[in-house]
Amino acid sequence: MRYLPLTPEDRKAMLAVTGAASIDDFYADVPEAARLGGKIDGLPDHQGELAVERHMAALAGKNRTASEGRFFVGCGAYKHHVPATVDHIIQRSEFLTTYTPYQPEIAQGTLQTLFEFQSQVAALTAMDVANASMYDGSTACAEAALMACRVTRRRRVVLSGGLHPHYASATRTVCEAQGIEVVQLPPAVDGELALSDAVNDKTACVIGQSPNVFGTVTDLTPVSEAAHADGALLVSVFTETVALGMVTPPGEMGADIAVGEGQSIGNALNFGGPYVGLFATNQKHVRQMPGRLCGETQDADGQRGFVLTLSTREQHIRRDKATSNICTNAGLCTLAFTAHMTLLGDKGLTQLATLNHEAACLLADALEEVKGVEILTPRFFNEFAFRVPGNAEAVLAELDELGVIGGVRASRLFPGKKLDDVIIACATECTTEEDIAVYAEALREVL
Amino acid sequence: MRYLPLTPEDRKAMLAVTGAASIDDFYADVPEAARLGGKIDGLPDHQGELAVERHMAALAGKNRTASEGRFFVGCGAYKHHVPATVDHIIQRSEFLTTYTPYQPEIAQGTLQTLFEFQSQVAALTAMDVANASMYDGSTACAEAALMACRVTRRRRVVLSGGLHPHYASATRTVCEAQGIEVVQLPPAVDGELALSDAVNDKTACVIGQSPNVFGTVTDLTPVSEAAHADGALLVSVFTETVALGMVTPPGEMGADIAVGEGQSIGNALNFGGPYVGLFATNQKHVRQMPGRLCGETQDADGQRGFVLTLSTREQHIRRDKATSNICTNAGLCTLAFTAHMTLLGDKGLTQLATLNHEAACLLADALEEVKGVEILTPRFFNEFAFRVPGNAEAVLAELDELGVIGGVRASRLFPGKKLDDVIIACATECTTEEDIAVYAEALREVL
Amino acid sequence: QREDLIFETGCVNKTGVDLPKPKGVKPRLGGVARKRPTDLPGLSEPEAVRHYVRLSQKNYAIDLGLFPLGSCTMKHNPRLNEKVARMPGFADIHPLQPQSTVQGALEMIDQLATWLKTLTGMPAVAMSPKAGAHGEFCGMMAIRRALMARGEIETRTRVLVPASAHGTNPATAVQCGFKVDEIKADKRGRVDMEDLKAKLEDSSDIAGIMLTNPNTCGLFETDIREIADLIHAAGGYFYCDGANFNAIVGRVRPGDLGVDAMHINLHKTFSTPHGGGGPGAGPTVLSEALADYAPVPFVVKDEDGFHLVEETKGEGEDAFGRLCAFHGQMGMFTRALTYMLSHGADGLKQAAEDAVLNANYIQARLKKVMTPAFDGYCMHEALFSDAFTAEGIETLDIAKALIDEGYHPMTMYFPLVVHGAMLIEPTETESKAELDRFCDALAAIAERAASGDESLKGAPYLAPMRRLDETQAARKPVLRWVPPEPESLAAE
Amino acid sequence: QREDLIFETGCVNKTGVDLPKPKGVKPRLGGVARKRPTDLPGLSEPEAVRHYVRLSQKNYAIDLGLFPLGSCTMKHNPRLNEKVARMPGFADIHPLQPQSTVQGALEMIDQLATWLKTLTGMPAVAMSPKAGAHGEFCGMMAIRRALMARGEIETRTRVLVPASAHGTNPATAVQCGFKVDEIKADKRGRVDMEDLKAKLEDSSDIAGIMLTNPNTCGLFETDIREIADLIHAAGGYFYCDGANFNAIVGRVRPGDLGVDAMHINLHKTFSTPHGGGGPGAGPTVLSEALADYAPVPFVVKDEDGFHLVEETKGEGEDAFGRLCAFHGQMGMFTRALTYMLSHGADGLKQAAEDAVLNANYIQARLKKVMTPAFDGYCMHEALFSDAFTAEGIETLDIAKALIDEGYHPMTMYFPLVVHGAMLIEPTETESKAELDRFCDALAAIAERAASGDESLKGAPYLAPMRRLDETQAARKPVLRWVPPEPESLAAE
Repeated sequence: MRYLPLTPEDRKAMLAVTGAASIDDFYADVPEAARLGGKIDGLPDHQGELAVERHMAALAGKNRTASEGRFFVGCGAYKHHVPATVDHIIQRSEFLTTYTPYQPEIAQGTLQTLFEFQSQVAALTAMDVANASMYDGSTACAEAALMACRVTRRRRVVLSGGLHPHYASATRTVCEAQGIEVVQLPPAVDGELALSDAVNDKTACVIGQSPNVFGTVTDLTPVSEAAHADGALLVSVFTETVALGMVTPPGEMGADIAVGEGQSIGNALNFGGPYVGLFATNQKHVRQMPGRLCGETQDADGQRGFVLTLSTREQHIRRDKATSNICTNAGLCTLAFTAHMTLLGDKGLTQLATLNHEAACLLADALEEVKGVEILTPRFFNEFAFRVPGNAEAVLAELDELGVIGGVRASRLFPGKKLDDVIIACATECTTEEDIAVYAEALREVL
Repeated sequence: MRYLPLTPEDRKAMLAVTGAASIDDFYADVPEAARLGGKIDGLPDHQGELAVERHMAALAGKNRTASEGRFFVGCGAYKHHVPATVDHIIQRSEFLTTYTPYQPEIAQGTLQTLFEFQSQVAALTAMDVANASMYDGSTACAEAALMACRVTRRRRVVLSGGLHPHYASATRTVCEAQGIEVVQLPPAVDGELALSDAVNDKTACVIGQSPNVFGTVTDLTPVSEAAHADGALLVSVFTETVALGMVTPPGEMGADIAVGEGQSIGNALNFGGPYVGLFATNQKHVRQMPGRLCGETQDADGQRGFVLTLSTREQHIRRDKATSNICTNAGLCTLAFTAHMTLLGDKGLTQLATLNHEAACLLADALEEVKGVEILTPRFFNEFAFRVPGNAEAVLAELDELGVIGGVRASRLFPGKKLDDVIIACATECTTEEDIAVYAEALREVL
Repeated sequence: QREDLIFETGCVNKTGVDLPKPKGVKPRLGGVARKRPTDLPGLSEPEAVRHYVRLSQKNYAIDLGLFPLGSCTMKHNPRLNEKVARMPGFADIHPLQPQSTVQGALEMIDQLATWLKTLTGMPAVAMSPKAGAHGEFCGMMAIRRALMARGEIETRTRVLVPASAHGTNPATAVQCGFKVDEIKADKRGRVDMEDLKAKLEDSSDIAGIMLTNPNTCGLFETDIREIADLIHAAGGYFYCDGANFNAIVGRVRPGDLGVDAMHINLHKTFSTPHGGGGPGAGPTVLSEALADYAPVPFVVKDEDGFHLVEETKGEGEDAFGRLCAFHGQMGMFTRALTYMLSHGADGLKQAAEDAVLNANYIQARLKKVMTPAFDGYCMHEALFSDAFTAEGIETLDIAKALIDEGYHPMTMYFPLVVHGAMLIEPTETESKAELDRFCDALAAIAERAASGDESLKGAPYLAPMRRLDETQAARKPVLRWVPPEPESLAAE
Repeated sequence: QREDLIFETGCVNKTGVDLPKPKGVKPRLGGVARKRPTDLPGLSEPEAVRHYVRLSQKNYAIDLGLFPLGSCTMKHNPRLNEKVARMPGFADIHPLQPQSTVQGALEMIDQLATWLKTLTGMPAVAMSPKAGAHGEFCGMMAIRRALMARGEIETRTRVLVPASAHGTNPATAVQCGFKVDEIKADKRGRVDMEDLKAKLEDSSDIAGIMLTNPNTCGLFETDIREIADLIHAAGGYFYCDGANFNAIVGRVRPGDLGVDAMHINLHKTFSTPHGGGGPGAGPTVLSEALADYAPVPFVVKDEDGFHLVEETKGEGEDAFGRLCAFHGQMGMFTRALTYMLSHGADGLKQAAEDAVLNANYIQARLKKVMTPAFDGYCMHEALFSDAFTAEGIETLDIAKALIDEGYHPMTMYFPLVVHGAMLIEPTETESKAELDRFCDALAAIAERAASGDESLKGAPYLAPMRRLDETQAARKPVLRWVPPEPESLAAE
């Protein structure tokens, strides 16, 4: 087996050194009834690269990629172009195959990158500090709810009707476990506007999203003011990091915690994961923040260096008193994010955001021309909801046959919420004018 | 422009340091009539990655790859599986973006790899020493002819009828330039058998190939004996390195120079290049060998290290007295070869060779069953020639329509040589039993 | 050599991308436009490449040498896995595109699930947990839901956790609303059965146990079946921390040991890259008793093909909702399945055996100069205490001295039940020659530690940096780059 | 740290691949079977990866720092190029598969040819030369064929080559059957026009001239047009060595200077990776006078699409046959075209200008502490002599001292016309900050050299190895691994 360096002779010689008669001696503690006899039924034996690659390629070949044909799906994951350099960097052996940087003397590569990542996320969100990432945007959102409860010592969380329903569900899951009350506002294109009225003096936080799952961008300043007036926090969520190149960042709208999905920068769609959760807050709440943190320090020679820090918040030190059970960050995805963001810089990010917004505006313009279509999203960045006459699922299926993957039906995200005629469509820098024209034409044909 | 780090401000500041008023000052020596005005007509301006990648992908998409469908083309380039590890290694920044290892203190990575490469090629060919590679097999063959003339101080070279005609042509080109007589024997499946009779006491070398371009493997021992009897050298050529896992190597057949194409090990088909020319000879001829050589030595602390050596043969030292004008080797392709060969080892190479041979035998068995087909190659490794009733070009075109790329027509390699009804087909470890069955069935349908 | 931060070398007007010029379309942002730029520095592509390549060389990595991290399992990461994960058919598909267009992806998840269920002998698996600790959360939430279904969630709140457990175990139990009750280890390094039985005397509040097996001392829990029976008899569930599953694949099925839930760290057992701290993936296998309580989404198959069940109704009505957006760590799944197919059932078993052999070889070679924590053979990791060291030399010093010998330190001070613990896990992907070199190096350090060599306190000397001041970092945290004050600039 | 050879760590029974078992098919080798094994050692995949990754870290590379190699042009290698070259549609196609199945590949070659012809202002290009020197050979063979067509090949045998030329120029001329006649450089670092005219007084045997422009002193040949006219008037052809084309792209077209043939090193001007010595690619542009003498194969287009002319008949009847098997370095073509499209016509010109600006900046910054070889501005490389060094310190010592400062040495002792030459080419892909650091480092070394600091003789001190004994290597060459003698093993 190509991954196993021991030869039969090695095994024999090593067994002799251990004093064991056979490998079975090492498994002597296994209850006799649970010892497996021969080989495991139902699973094949080892195969060479060619065979494995063919097997996997055959599975991959059964999927339609976002780069084939016309593709307008967003709602929490976005098709962007990632520079080839990014993949080169994350495939460096020294980044790919290294460990969590607990030994800072031989992990400065990872640590300095994390420090740059934290600094980038803080700058991007206009927050004071960011952690070294969470699993993804949805778990970051859930952790934000728990953190708000710790900070405020309250146990009521209000979710906007514009919050991505998967984020809402993940948040409900963790709150349920701890008996935290969750108030879910009904889905609405403009859902964030209702948050101010839902806050009360028992509320730990309100969670709003901008751009929200319908694409609506909202100034959350009034919400943060209302929340703060009642002693609650504002958690501001975003699923499309590129938007921050163009829209008001959470920190400038009074957010206390900003969380989001960083996939758009540096990371492929990957059918949903791995992604990279961004998590930022203000200085005063740092010690209540979950997740890894990298900080600056000096070595014995006085050289600047970086270490993981504030680990007294974490499970491996605090055990049952930890802020979270998390013991992973999104390592490589973080690196991809940082490398891509470094290539972009403010100039590139702004330009990228503008291209996205323009593509979405042109798409909206084109679809609006189609008879029966009603654009529902009042203000948007790169995606928006629209109503079609009839059933969105059927419309999307027909579009599919014409080579257009036209977006996400709202009923998939909000089942049973009477949104059967709503489609959420997204355009990015990858969307061409031809793509848009084809979509409009196909929709015209279908409706 | 993303590859240019200077900002407009940098340029201004730097110009000031140089004392130049503008960049034009640096080009003041250009004759006025030859100074270009504005932009170059007919060429587009810079584009982003996405646009360039789409352009290139569109071109790539117009080609049929060897991995799609049934593919039986060989004759000097072979479809093999290359382990993913190999590409990882050659994409290491430190290998990919480094220079010729003239500064050995900071190039031991490249140098030790070259030393391993030379050692592998020598072991594989059963020759004493190998150089650090040539451009490809064909130019290695041409250089071997020149070297034989230097060694023997004679000016007559005999090419077998089984030598790959591109190799023969490249050899004729270099010989023509130096007024060396080239005797080309007529194409023949068994062409190497005629070499013994063609040698005389004016002959510098005879060049035979095994497996030859028709796939025939031949014991060249009688040829080397005949050559040596007349004071000539035997140059033994191979285009399929994998064959050396199974057939008698040049060194055991009395070859004085062994040259070959190393593409099969570690390198993709690449539509013909870059490939890696292997070149090996015996100890006594080392100083007449062209190309780079890496040798072992010690550093000032007595540590073993490696350097480029015997450069007094080379053009940058010897100028017009050099053994060759070559100042490149196949660097990265060499590394790919070495990494792949290291993964194989004797055990893997032997197994790989056996799989290739078995696939070709099964293909021959299957095609032989097709009425009208006559297998022409008496002894072969992984490819063979066969005769079809009628025109091979037409037969191949019809096979193509059935999804089978059935091989190379001999008339493409030997135009005007009355081989219009001959096809040379190849099978490798990538060829499945189904591929073979489909080919036989398609051929039956076509004939 | 110091590598400057991008904030020190880059500038906001520089970029390493070329994008088409905007067209000047009328915006629809509704006034929620960014008012000032972001201060994010850009670098040209050559500068960015060099920055990160240089930084990378400051890291140690499995591709450079042995990583003897007990309990963390740093093994070879095959590059075929990376290649497969990047196939556009896996990497370039969207989690919300129509299911008819991702049948291969769903089939892939289903195949991986089949391997996991077969290897563990468990009937169900939840695929969406994003890392090991997330898998723990998934398993404990399933237990929570099962207790709810039994109407006992209010009363059954106590979870037993051995003192030797990973920190995630107690943290997870608390996150799921349980109380932690610690069980002692006995002098064999296993669960103290007397203590366990005492803790179960009043079992009416028992929700379950969280146990690692093989345990964090690198030992197989001899009484595992009895423990399972006791917990089940007490009305609780058995959560097994699967961090060490790699030691027993193909030799033991957790399902045969009475386990109700177990997460599997794909990077530990199935070689997805550790990546400097993630991303992970922690699919969680479940027993019949818990299978109905798995979260959405999950994949089912019928005659029309594969489907993703995304709503908590019908089949998934007892599920506790979502752990996260979408369907889990697809990019890790492709790598893990590729690894499984490469190894096959035979190779996975051989890998487990080689891992155990390598650890026992290290234990045998080092026991003369270091103090094994427990008698007898170990599983896939060898555990030593610091009993052999001279006064004043501690585990940390030995670990840092290993850096100067070209190795990453072993796991230190864990498990907590052994004084100055050193936990060494070589994995199956080390050759005998490499193990011998490592043992020689560590033995030499151990002898220096035994003789009280004070120079160990200063190690490492040869790393990219000397020992870093972690106290300073925590006391006054600097967690992001801030521009230097104009004054301090002037003072320079 | 020493890295053992694969022959010392591997063994013939170990392999890093898994292949299906042979079926036992009856062989058809006809008895020409290998009689003994090959002695090729194998390594498992983890061992092989670690071996080559460790080795790689002993290399310096452009991704790690500036490579000031005059005349060798080490610039940033974009990773997009690597990605494109690996697209299966380019990498996984066979040179002999039917032309109808490779239309995209032929179109790609045609597009690259168009760029090359347009940028050089030349009407034709031969694509198959595999490297710069091979391109020289191609160009000189075309001249040879042209002279044959004129019936003058027997009489026109003399090729003029400046003393400053690359070694390949005289070597190529000789390989093509010509005699070399060296022309002096004048004190401006250009061709000595008096000497040239003297050499042309009897011009009946003149085949041509091989001239590098910008020349190897980093200077534009001021009299280039006059030289071309003189050579043409003498009945000869003008071969221009295109190694330095990168300095003038978009500013000057060689076709406007009277050039008849010029090779283009794709790695120097169009950023294909140097790869530690190759592979290269040296397409050779040709004037109207030589276009008919290009080798086969070449690509033509008609209404049916693209075709490869592979035979020397019809259109190619004057061609000299093949330079090599197949159609040239396709894998390098894809990279070069990707680079061209990325830069565009505007970017390529800017790149040339930045390369020249960077070199002049270095010259300006260093001229106080080092001795510029010639007065005035340079093109893309700055040339210094060793006049400033103290007795006993030579160019080599300065170069090796640069290694300790974290840089690859500059080009040394070339061109031959300058004593102790140091030729520095930064390229356009270095930032001002990087140039400043480099100049500071080199200036400090230069000052030590001027003051006679003897410690320079021992440099490098900080590299993976100290100075290597090249004399020993050449005196008793060890060119391959040989197993240690059993005696010496016993003696150890």
